[in-house]
Parts: sequence; structure tokens; C-alpha cells
Amino acid sequence: MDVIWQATLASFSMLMTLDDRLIEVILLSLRVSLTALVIASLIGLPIAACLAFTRFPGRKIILVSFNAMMGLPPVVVGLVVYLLLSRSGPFGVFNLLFTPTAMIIAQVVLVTPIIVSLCRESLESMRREYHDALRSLGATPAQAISVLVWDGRFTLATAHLAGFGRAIAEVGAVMIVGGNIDHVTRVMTTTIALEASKGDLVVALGLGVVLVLLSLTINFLVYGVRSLGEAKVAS
Amino acid sequence: MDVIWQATLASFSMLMTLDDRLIEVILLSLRVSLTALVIASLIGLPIAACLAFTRFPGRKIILVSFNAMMGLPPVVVGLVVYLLLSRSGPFGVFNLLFTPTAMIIAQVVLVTPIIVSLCRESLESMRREYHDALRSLGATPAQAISVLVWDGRFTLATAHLAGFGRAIAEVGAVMIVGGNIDHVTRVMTTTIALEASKGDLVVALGLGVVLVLLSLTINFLVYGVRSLGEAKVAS
Amino acid sequence: MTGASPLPLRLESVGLSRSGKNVLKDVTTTFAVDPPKTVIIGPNGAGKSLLLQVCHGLISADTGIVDWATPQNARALSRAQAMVFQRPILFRRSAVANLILALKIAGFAKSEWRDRADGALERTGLSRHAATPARSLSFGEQQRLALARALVVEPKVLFLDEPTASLDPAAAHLVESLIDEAATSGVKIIMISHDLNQTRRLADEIIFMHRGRIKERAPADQFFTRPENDLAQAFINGELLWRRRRSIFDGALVDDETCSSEDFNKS
Amino acid sequence: MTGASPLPLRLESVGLSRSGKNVLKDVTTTFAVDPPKTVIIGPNGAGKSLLLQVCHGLISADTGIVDWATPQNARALSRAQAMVFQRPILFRRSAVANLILALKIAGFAKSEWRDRADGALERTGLSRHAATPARSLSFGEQQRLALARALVVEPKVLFLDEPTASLDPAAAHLVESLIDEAATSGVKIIMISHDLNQTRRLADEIIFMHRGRIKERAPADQFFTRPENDLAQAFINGELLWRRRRSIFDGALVDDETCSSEDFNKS
Amino acid sequence: VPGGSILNGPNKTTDSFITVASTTSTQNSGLFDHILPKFKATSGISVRVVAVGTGAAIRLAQAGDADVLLVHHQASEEKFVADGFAAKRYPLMHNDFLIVGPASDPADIKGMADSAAALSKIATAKAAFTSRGDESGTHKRERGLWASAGVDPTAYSGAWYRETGSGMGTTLNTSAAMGAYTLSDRGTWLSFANKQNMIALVEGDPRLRNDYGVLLVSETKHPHVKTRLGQIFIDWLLSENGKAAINGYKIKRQALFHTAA
Ligand SMILES: Nc1ncnc2c1ncn2[C@@H]1O[C@H](COP(=O)(O)OP(=O)(O)OP(=O)(O)O)[C@@H](O)[C@H]1O
Ligand SMILES: Nc1ncnc2c1ncn2[C@@H]1O[C@H](COP(=O)(O)OP(=O)(O)OP(=O)(O)O)[C@@H](O)[C@H]1O
Ligand SMILES: [Mg+2]
Ligand SMILES: [Mg+2]
Repeated sequence: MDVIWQATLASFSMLMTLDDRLIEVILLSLRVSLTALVIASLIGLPIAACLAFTRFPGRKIILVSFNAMMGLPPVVVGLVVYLLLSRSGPFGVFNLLFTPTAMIIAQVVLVTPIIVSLCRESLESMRREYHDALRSLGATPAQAISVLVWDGRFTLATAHLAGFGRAIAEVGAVMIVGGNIDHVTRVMTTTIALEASKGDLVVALGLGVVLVLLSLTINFLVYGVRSLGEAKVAS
Repeated sequence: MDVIWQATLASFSMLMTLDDRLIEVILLSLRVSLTALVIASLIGLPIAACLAFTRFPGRKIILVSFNAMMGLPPVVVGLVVYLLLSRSGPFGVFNLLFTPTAMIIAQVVLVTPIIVSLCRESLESMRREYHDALRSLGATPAQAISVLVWDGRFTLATAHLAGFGRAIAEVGAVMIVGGNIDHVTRVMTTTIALEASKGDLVVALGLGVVLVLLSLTINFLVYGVRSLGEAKVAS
Repeated sequence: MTGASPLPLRLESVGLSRSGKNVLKDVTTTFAVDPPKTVIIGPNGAGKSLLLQVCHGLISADTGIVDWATPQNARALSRAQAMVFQRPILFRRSAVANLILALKIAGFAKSEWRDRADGALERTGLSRHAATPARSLSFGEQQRLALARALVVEPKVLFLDEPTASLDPAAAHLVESLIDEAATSGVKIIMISHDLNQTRRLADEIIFMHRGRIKERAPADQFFTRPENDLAQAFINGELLWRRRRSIFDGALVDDETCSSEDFNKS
Repeated sequence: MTGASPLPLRLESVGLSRSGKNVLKDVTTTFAVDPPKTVIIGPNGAGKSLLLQVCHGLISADTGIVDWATPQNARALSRAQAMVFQRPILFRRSAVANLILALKIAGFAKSEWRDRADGALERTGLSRHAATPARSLSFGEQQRLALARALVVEPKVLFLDEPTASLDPAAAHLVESLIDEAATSGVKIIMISHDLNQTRRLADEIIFMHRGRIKERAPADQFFTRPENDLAQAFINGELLWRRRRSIFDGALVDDETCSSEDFNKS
Repeated sequence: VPGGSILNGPNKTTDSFITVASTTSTQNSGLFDHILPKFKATSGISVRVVAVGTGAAIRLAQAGDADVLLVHHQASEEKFVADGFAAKRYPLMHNDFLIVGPASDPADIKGMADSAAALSKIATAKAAFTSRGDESGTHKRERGLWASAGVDPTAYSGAWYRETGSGMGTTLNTSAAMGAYTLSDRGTWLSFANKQNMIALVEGDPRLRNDYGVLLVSETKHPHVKTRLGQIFIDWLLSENGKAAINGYKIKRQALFHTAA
């Protein structure tokens, strides 16, 4: 138990001193996970909107599949991305293995289903409300989707936070495709795993606390923005 | 790329033959993750309902914290549970470390925030609709919550699927607190990680495919039940 | 249910603001068991619905006092009241399940649920819709179901927010007679209506609201024959009100931002 | 917007079922530019709202044909129409933003948005609520905003589902005159109403519905003076309808499961 | 541009680097952190270490995802050469394995010189023993020792014999919490911080010697491999400077790795 207490102290001294290595690792974590989130959102949001707004045969199957893919095992995703990016794989020539790009790709695969499923759920409940009005006004699908996205932006933000949480906390996939190479692909979670395997539990947990604080900060920031915005358009 | 193809074949032959070891691992995975889900639901649903239905100072902070905790890093959770259950830890006397119980505890920690956040979100949107009617009828908090949970059961099911997906796919925490001990605490994800570290990618991926198929099956089952039920009470 | 009526309900200097606007201003009034039927009238946006919700305890006033006479616990107090909202709020269940839920919450014995619910559906003409999901009923049917749900728990005080707005003439009449029946059996009715004919038929006393204030409160016959407030006077002249206001205030009448109701009174 | 009217709209043997019930049965009728104002009346649950939605294209009929005369593309067709729903559906934006969104979707030039929106708010008496979130408006204000949103895009055909149900008498009058104005300028009005006085004032022709069927369609004066269908006759006698039906059918009238309307006609 | 990607990490300005596939034992011991800065200083070449299980490391090298392979299982390394994935195995350094366990020592093996005999005592006592169980170099060595002891521990798998199926550090964490014996390499053991009440019990048996080899991935199998830079790295490791760096890595004044003289 001592260890947990020491780790908390360690995390604070880490945050106080903020040495270059810690900053490097934190920044890489943020860069990788935020980039992955943006890409996942660019891919996932249109898919979610289409699934929410259109009806076609096989839609339900796609929809349930995306739900199931929220539970894709990171290690499996890591292995598949590894095989694709490996020199002997189809995209080997791009030399992406063991780079941050590879980690971003893996996280995009993990985060996209979360964005699709949660955004679809919230867009769909908006759609139930708005559908008749939008149809009646003669909105094109693109117009309708943009209205749904805009008026549902606060719930969509929550979905994105869930996706970001998954990305920043994830270790299995980035470990495999990034290789946890010092100064190149070492992020917070892989550092924690490494320190834990060295038996240095204080450092591992201290970093863990830093990571959790980071998540909390981002969540509170988004929450702040959200409640400022919501106050203006309270329903 | 070959490997992916081989792995798919391997997964089918695994499923065809279904040898005892595979069954053992699958059953343990299901047992651990389903138990964790049930416990997380028993803890999380009442919390979600309270957060959705009551207003008290500090509520928003709790709410955002649960949102942030959806991104708890599994390795960190694993370490903390490890320290708590370790011989020298406060609960060492119970001898739970490296048992399925320890894995369940770790997964409960990971899954509860997901249940709380997603269920709260959906209960809260139900509450916005129902609040005045329930207040007007003079419902006690317990009655109100039971109405919200019952009428929102289909969305709540989705939240539970997301939690289950997280649990069954998770490796970082169960590896640390379970120890991946053969015949005792070896589940699907830890087996996959082990096979991957042996370099046996075909088996690793094959198991991955089995795991994904399992998730898909459960999702489609729940979906089937859900749509049968929804048809009856379409709004 | 059994138990004494919690009336009278006393409001003193009640004020409420929304988005910086004062939507209820200095409302002081009392609702007693007698007269049985009080009808609140007034133009759209006068604050009628908000006042009803403040009385019913759904909204707490920003300033002032809302006070029930009988010192009862909160639960008994809320069980003594029922409300029909302007926009019916029905549960995602069948029509009959909506009624049964209300009975269950109100603490009726399980053995009575089905009979009471069926009786309420019959009285509101919804028997053939018992098993229909409440939310797929037509708007008028929904409004009647909401009324059935309010009546079925046998409240002491019944708040009704335009309960017949979407009803066909026959159904409106049916509802009026149900309201009358309830009042006769001792239920206090506090109701909002836009239909002046209906108000004439039903009301024992009338409250006229405008811009968040109670402008006049009078027994029904007196109100309709000799309203004291000139805005009320204009209002009960029905379509004349519109013309008159238009001619006096040059088209700024429904949206008379330029002339506060105070000005109007002075004029 | 510019463009020719897509009328006449022809319905042939239109049928619709919900949860196994036939809620529209064999509806055959035509809506032409003339007469300008058609009012649909009938008891709650008659299928009026569903019929309007079928006409507007929001629900597709299960059987039969719904056909516009002018072969226009779907988009132009839907832009030529507007509808006010019985339960207003407003966007989670301010009142004025609701109108601007409608203008944007209808393809008006950006430079005109603000002026047109402000004009529509003024005409419906909502200027002082321009910045209020649409969903916190009072019910009557919401209904007027929904009307403003339908009018602002200058449709050729206007579907109105009880647009004055929650309005105070003055506002109802205002809305009636707005409808009249629109009709005069060539907009086809197809409107549902429960208010027989209003129907008398506004309607050029009347459609009477009962139990999913059109029972009678006639010019307004003829309908009110000499209705052919006896159900319609009972209906326009207002409260008499209720008494008469009660006396004949022993209380089973609003919920006359026991006597189909066919029986009624024969009687 | 080596690495090919625009997102190539913080030191994308460094245009020369090589990728080394190695085992967790070398990384966890901290050896690389000690020697790589020295190599970078003399050669200007960065070394990117991907530390995984021995099996996975060999796979990486076979797939052409690493330029240099540095592991500790001689048989696999020789097979790697025989399969044509490398021209030659260079013996690099050695350290040793040791049996560690709880200070209470329930099987009473402390100070024994014969590691196989120690294992049979553990088996007789049915004292908890954690095995890597991951086909790593360490695991293979442990199985060899059991064979010498004439015990088939897998028959007791799940009882007192616990196969953790994970890396050395994780296995040590498990052992510490469980109060179990285990076989560890000295490097990981010395740098391991979560020993709790574990101590070294059996060491010095010649059968516990642990040899590391280094191999350059074949250019003929994988033309893109950075043969020149990889060879520079291997040459430096084998040079006097390299040896001095390896031998100079100490924890608590104890050297972790020894090169051939
Ligand atoms: N959140 C808010 N922001 C701004 N104005 C508000 C808000 N909530 C309510 N209002 C205003 O308060 C006023 C009173 O509303 P209320 O619903 O009580 O009116 P009402 O008398 O019931 O009208 P109606 O006859 O249309 O139902 C309205 O003008 C409404 O716009
Ligand atoms: N999903 C459904 N299941 C069962 N009945 C349905 C369903 N949807 C609609 N109905 C029924 O269809 C009938 C017609 O509904 P509609 O809304 O058109 O009535 P209306 O004439 O507009 O009545 P109102 O005057 O009350 O608005 C109603 O009796 C309604 O209960
Ligand atoms: Mg109101
Ligand atoms: Mg209707």
C-alpha cells in the first residue's frame, strides 16, 4: 500500500520537475492519440451519420458489427497492423513499422468503432426527434446530417472523449506496432508497462497517476467548454 | 499477409475441433468477463441512476471523473489491484492474487466507469423526458429509477455490451493480477499475448479471430433480443 | 386516495426568472377548496403553465413563498395532487400500462390496478386503445390518456393545462363532464384554458394572467359580465381584443414590447 | 420560392396500417389549387394527422397511389410544400435560428435570411423572443414559431395540423388572418381543425373523416347547412353529437368499438 | 529518407539509425541505456531497440523488420543462420541464470551448487515455482534443467508449477507476490526493483551460463536491411570499446554482463 502512496508522491514530483524525458513521452502520447482521434472521427462520424440517417438492407448487420468491434482486442489489432506494415507485408515498402504513424494506424482501428457506435446512437436519437421536421423542410441528406451533428455536438463530444480515453490508455496494440523504442515510439502506457516489468512499481504507478490526471484534465476542459455552450442553447 | 489467411483457417479448425484447452480458455474468459460485467452492473447502474436522477453539489465532478475513468489504463489498474491483493498488501490475507477472482476485480474496476458513464447518459436523456411526469405522480426515487431503467432497458443493453467488449478484450490488467497461469488464470487475451511473444502469429491471430467471433455472436444475440422487445413497445 | 385535502395553497410574492427574464412577477394568491373550479386564462406566454408548475411543485420559485396549509410529508402531498401537462408526457408503454404505473406509484393495492385502469380508459373513451403503445396514439388520444392517468389516482387537487386543446368537440365535452364530476366529488380543479366558451361553462372563478402577473381574479359570472382589468376586458371580447389592440397600438399588440401591460392599465 | 405549384395531388385507394390496425382505409381524393382552403375535420383518432403526413410525403402509404401532377424532382417537390405539425418540432436553437435554418435549407440567398426571418417573427408576434431557445418558448409560442417557419419559405402548398389548438383567442385570430393572406396570394391550404367556428370562418371546402375514411367532402356552406353523412351531421352539431350518440348507443359512442361507422351509416 | 515516414518521431533529423530486435532481459536490465549513448557518440548512428520475447524477436528479424538480432538462445540462433537469415552468429557476451525464491526457502535449496538437484527438491516439496512458459531462452533453459532433474513439472501445471506465459519482469513480479521460486537471468534480477522478500538462492552452476549472440540480418533475404550500419554496430560491440562498455555496466558494483576476454 505504501507503494501507492509513494507513487502518488512520485507522480507529483514528476509533474513538478517535468523533466525532458517525461515531457517527450507525454507529448508523443498526446500526439499519437489525438491524431488517431481526429482521423477516427473523420472516418467514423460520416459513417455514423450515414447509419443514423439512412435505411438500407444490411444496415443492421453493419451496425451490430461496429458495436461488436468496440471490443476488438488491442493485441489482435496490433498483430494485424504489424503484419500489414511488416517488411514482408503488403505495405512494407512504406517503412512504417515502429514509427508513430504505425501507432496512429493501430489506434485509429481501435477508436473508429467506438466513434461510430456511440455517435450513431446519439445521432439516431436526434434523428428520431428531427426527422419529420427535416424531411418536411426538404433537407438534403448532407444538410440533414450537418444539422444533426451541429445540434448534437455536445453528446458527440462525449463519444469522442470515450474514444480518446481508449486511445490514450491503450498499450497492447501500440506496443506491438510501435515497439516501445526509446525516444521514437515510447508513449506513456508503454513506459508504464516497461517500468512495471522492471519491477519499478513506484515509477510505473507514478506515471499511471500522471496519465489519469491528464485524462481528467482533458475531460474537465471539454466539460467546461460543453457547459458554456449548452447554457446558451438549453432545451 | 499469408499469415492472416492462415490464421483465419486456423481459427476455423480450432472451432471445428474445439479441443479441451481451447474450451477451458474460452470458458474462463467468459466466466471472468461476464461475472465482472454483472458485478460492474450491480455497482454501476445504481450509481448511474443516482447521478442521472439527483442533483447535488459535486455531482458534475463525479460525473466527469467517471467519464475520464473510462480511459483508465489497464496496466495501471492491474498494478493497483496487484498491490492491494499482494501478500504484503491490505487484502493479502485473502490470497486472491493470481486467481480468477483477482481478474474479475480488475475488470470490475475497468468496466464500472463505462457502465456508469454510458448508462448515465442514456438514463439522463430518459429523465429529461420523464422527470416532470414522475415527479407529478409522486414517484419515490427508487420508483423513478426503476421506471427509467425499465423503459430504457434497450439502450442500457448497448452500454453493457460496450462494457463486456472492454472486459473480454482486455489483457493488460488480467495479465498482471491473474499472472496468465496455465490452467488457472489463462484467458483468451493472455493466450494471444503469449503466442504473439512466442512469435507464433498464426495461433495468436487464430485465437484473435475466435475472440472476435465470440464478441460478434454475443452482440447479435443481444441485438436479436433487443429488436424482438422493441418491436413490442415501439414509440 | 384517502387523506385530507392539503388545501389551501398559498402563494406569496412568487417570482420566477428564466434566461434573465422575469416570467412570473410578484404572484400572491390562495387556492382554497372553495370554489371547486378555478380557471386560469391569459394570452400565450403569460406564464400560466409556469404558474401551474410552481403550484404543483415541479418548479421552485426564485423568490416568494409557496405553502400548503396541511403540514403533510412531501410524499403524501405530491400524492394528493395530479397534473395533466400541456404537452402530454407518456411512458414508453401501452396505454393501460401507463395507468397501472400511476396506480402502482400512488400505492394502490395490486388487486385494484387492472379494474381501476380499465375503468379510467373506458371513461375517457380509450378502451379499444388499451394495448396500443401510448406514444403512437393520436395527439387527442394522448391528451385523454394523460387525463385518465391523472384521474385514476384520485387526487385531491387536479392541475389541468389546456386538457381539451386537441380534442374534438365531442371528446372535449366528455372531458368537461369528467372534470365536473370530479369537482362535484370534492376534487379541487385548477385549470388553464384558451377556450372562452369552455371557461364560461366550467369556471367557478377566473384568474386572468398577463406578462407573468395575475391581473384579475374574480368569480366567473362577475368576470365575464364586469371585468375590472381593461386587458381582461379586451381579452374576453375574443377576436375583438386583437382588433382593438391593433387599432390602438398600431400592430404591436401581440408582441407589445413597446407598451408594457402597466402602460396598458393606465391607458 | 419560385416555381409552379405541383398541384393537383391525387390519392387513390390509399391504405395505411399500424400494429395490424387499418388506420387509413381506401382514401381516394384530389387536392387542387382551387378551392384555396380545404379543412379536414373529424373526431380524435380519425386518421387526420396520418392522412396529412401521407400527403406531405412523410409517411408512405401501404397501399394505393399518392401522386403529384407536375413531374418535378423530389427536392423541388418537397420545397414547394411546408407543414406545421400538431406537436411542434423545433430545433435546439434560438427562435430566429430555427427560421434561418429553414431558409438555408430552402436555398434562399444568405443576404435575405435575416430580413425574412425577422419579418416572419414579427408577423407571428414573436419578435421579442427571437433570441430565446425555441424549446423554452411557451407551447403557444412554439406553435406560432412552427407556423412562422412554414410560412417563411414561401411554399405553394401549406399543410397545417391544428395550428391554433394552443393559441389564445387573439393569437388564433392573427394566425387565421395569416392563413387567409397566404391563401389569397395563391398558397393552397390543407388544414386540420377541431374548432368548428374557426372552420366556418376559414374553410372553402371541408373533408370529414371518421375511422380512417373520408366520409364526406363538400363546399363549406353546403357542408354546414346540409351535411349528407349523418355522422358528419352529428359531428357539426358539436356537443349535441355527444348527447345524441350517447342516447342512441348507450354510452359507447366516443369509444364505439361495438358499432362500426358502417353500422352507424345504415342506422 | 530512412524510416520513410513524415511522422518519424522526435529525432526525425537523425537520418541514420538501425533497428535491433532483442529480448526483454537485455532491455529490462538497463544494458542498452548504458551502452547505446556511447555507440551513438562514436558512430553517430542511433539504435532503435525493439525488446520482445526471444521467439517474437527472431520472427521480427525473419520478416525483415529488424536489421540486427540480439538474443540468448544459441540453438535458435544457429537455426536462424542455417535458414539463411543471417550469414553468421557472433558470440557477444554472457551472464548467468540463477534460481531465486522466497527468503523463507520452503524447499531448503539455499546455497546448493547443483541447480538440477535444487529443482528436484522444489518438486519434492511441491513448493510453488513460476515458469516463464513462453518459449523464451530462459524458459527453454529451465526446461533443460528440469529434464536433467528427471522431473516433468508440466504434469503439475496449475498446481505448484505455475506457467505465467509472460516476460521475465512480469514473472518476477508474479513470483514475488506468490512467494514462488523461479529461474531468472542475472541482469533482470539485479535491476528488478520489486524483489519484496525474494533472494538469490542457487547460482554459479556452469549449467546456468547464459550466452548472448548477435546476428546481422541477411541482405540476400531482405535487400532493404541496413547491412552497413548494422555491421558497424556489431563491429563496435565486438571491439575493445564495445566490450569495455558492456563490462562497465554495473548495478550495485556488480557487473551484469561479461564479454569473452
Ligand atoms: N428558459 C427560458 N428562456 C426564456 N424565456 C423563457 C424560458 N422559459 C420560459 N420562458 C418564457 O416564459 C413565458 C411564460 O411561459 P409559459 O409556458 O408559462 O406560458 P403560457 O402562459 O403557458 O403560454 P401558452 O398559452 O402558450 O401555453 C413565455 O413567454 C416563455 O417564452
Ligand atoms: N403504431 C400504432 N399502433 C396502433 N395504432 C396507431 C399507431 N399509430 C397510429 N395509430 C392510430 O391511428 C389512429 C389515427 O391517428 P391520427 O394521429 O391520424 O389521428 P388524428 O385524426 O390526427 O387524431 P387527433 O385529432 O387526436 O390528432 C389513432 O387512433 C391512433 O391510435
Ligand atoms: Mg402553457
Ligand atoms: Mg392529429
